Amino acid sequence: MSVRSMQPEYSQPEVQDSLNPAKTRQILEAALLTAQEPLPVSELRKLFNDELSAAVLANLLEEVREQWRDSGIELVTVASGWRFQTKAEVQPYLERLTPQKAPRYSRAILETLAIIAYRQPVTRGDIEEIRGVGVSSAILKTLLARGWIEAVGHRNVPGKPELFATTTHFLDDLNLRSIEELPPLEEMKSLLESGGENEHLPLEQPEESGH
Amino acid sequence: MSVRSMQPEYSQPEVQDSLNPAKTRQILEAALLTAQEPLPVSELRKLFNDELSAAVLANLLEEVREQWRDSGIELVTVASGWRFQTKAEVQPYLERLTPQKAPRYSRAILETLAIIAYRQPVTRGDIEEIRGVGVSSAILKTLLARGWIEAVGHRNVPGKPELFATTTHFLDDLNLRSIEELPPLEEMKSLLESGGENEHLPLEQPEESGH
Amino acid sequence: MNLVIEAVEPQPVAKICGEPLLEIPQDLYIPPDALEVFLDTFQGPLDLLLYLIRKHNLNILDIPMAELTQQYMTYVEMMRVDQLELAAEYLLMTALLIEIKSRMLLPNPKTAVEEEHDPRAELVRRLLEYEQMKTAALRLNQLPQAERDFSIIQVRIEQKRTEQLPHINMDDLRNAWAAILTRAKVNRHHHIKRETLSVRAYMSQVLRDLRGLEQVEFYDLFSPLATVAEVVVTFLAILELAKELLLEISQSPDSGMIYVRSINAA
Repeated sequence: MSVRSMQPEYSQPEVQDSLNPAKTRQILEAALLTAQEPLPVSELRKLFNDELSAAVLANLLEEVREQWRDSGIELVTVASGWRFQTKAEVQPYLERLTPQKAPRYSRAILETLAIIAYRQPVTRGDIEEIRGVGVSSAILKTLLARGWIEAVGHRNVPGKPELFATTTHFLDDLNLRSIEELPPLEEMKSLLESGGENEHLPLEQPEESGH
Repeated sequence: MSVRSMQPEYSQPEVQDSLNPAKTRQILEAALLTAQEPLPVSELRKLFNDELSAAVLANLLEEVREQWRDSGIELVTVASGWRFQTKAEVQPYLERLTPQKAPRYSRAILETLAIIAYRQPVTRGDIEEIRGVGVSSAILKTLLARGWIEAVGHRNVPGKPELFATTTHFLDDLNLRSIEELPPLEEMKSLLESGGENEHLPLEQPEESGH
Repeated sequence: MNLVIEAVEPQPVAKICGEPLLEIPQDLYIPPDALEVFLDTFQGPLDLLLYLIRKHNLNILDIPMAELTQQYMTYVEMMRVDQLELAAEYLLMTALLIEIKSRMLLPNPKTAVEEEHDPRAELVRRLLEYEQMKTAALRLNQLPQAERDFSIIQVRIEQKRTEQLPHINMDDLRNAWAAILTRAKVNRHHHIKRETLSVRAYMSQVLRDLRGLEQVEFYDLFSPLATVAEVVVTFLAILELAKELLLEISQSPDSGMIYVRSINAA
């Protein structure tokens, strides 16, 4: 073991400068795929020691762009240069790799939705009556925007308030075939009256005659 | 309270899940090209909601690897999964874009790294014992900062010295899938009967014994 | 005590500032001005000793101890300024070598125990282990290395995340409804009517059917494919809607046809 044998390092391939177009494209591609920032043509020319003109590079870049056309990644020009980026169509798949914590609806929204589901069709006044508190427009807007409720008519009382009902989309999103698949109200009432939280009690509980 | 079995949570409607093989490859490719870390097959399966088996994915990955064979980049497997990287042949060109070169490590650092890699887990004292010299904090800091080694515990002796081991990141950075892929340790020639066994040296050496 | 030009092997021992160093410290003596070179070239006393043994076929036994000690002391003295630790290590090595030498010179009692305890054994073991690691370090450095020999690809993910909407399940609705009921029970004045859910659902459906229409003939509200149960529920829903003033039912005095009209269409 001589001292000098420690010196050589991993031997790097020599840079040979007679490049064919295919090889040139490969280098361009590799540079753009590894760059942290968009690369302007002036920067890309450095790859070839400024031996290729901007016009030649522009042509090659177009070729690269063309080659990537059918992939989930595309070559684009932005203000500061060229860069690769993902296409919108693969986005939903990539997001599966970094799941977010699922957001939750507030109690007010869930109660409003429950009332519309069980008591439909109902007006905002009906909901307020049952919940015992006001229902903000924001809550109804959220549920309307989600496509879970819709206005199906108006009640013939002063002000002609809108009547809300749940939609088929709501059923789809909850994997229900029909609204009857929601837990029946009677059972819940009996559970409540039999002392509330005891969920193991059998169904043949005292009548809900009080209601 | 289970009246009927709870339905599974609703799945994202944006993604349409009938994928042809070409589209599947595109998604795989996009995920691998954009990932910050190598992706194991278990992670890649999430792209398709675990609907594709590991075997199917392995085949697709091989196809992707094959498709890229003639380019400046390659799909490889390392310790923590699959990743795209540039081929060594384009690296000299890419270096023209980056003024600061990747670190070249000193012998002291490399020897320390080798001892940690081959003898892990080891304490700083173990390393010093083998190298016959002190190991500076700077050496360990360099390797820790690169993410190549980590403290994995303490030896239960006075002073409770830290035990160092190499990381998965170290394997990844060296294109290795496991520590067993490190070059095997070489058997060293005997030192004691060096006169008789050292066939590489000319015979007219024994003079030195005259000292 | 001199540096000797190696005529047999003209290859440089090491390169210092690009200049090849052809001279090697054959007898372990390092002149003061070569100290830096020496420190750069060898990782420590083990490395130096290993070099001497491998390079010169030096037998550990034959190292001239007296001379060696004197020379070692000289540069230990020099190193003391800023390489105190390293100096100590070379000093330790000298001591070890002298110990080995002196033990080898002692008359050998020829006992079994002594035979197993060749004084050189431990040093040889350490030298071999160090040499093995030194070689391993070299091989390690020859492996392709991220950033140095290849670059890792990471393409930008362009789009912002699509906003994720809350998911709910039946349990959420059940709990919400239970919470409402609990409150209603506390505030007795809220009476919640008991009705089958299907009637409520059909009420919504009838309203949907009427949406945008002037009026609909009563029978058209019943699907020809409806089951008996569905017909009954639909009928109940229409009656309930009329009761809640959500629609009007009228009969033409002439034809006897019954028409259903949504109130809001009026």
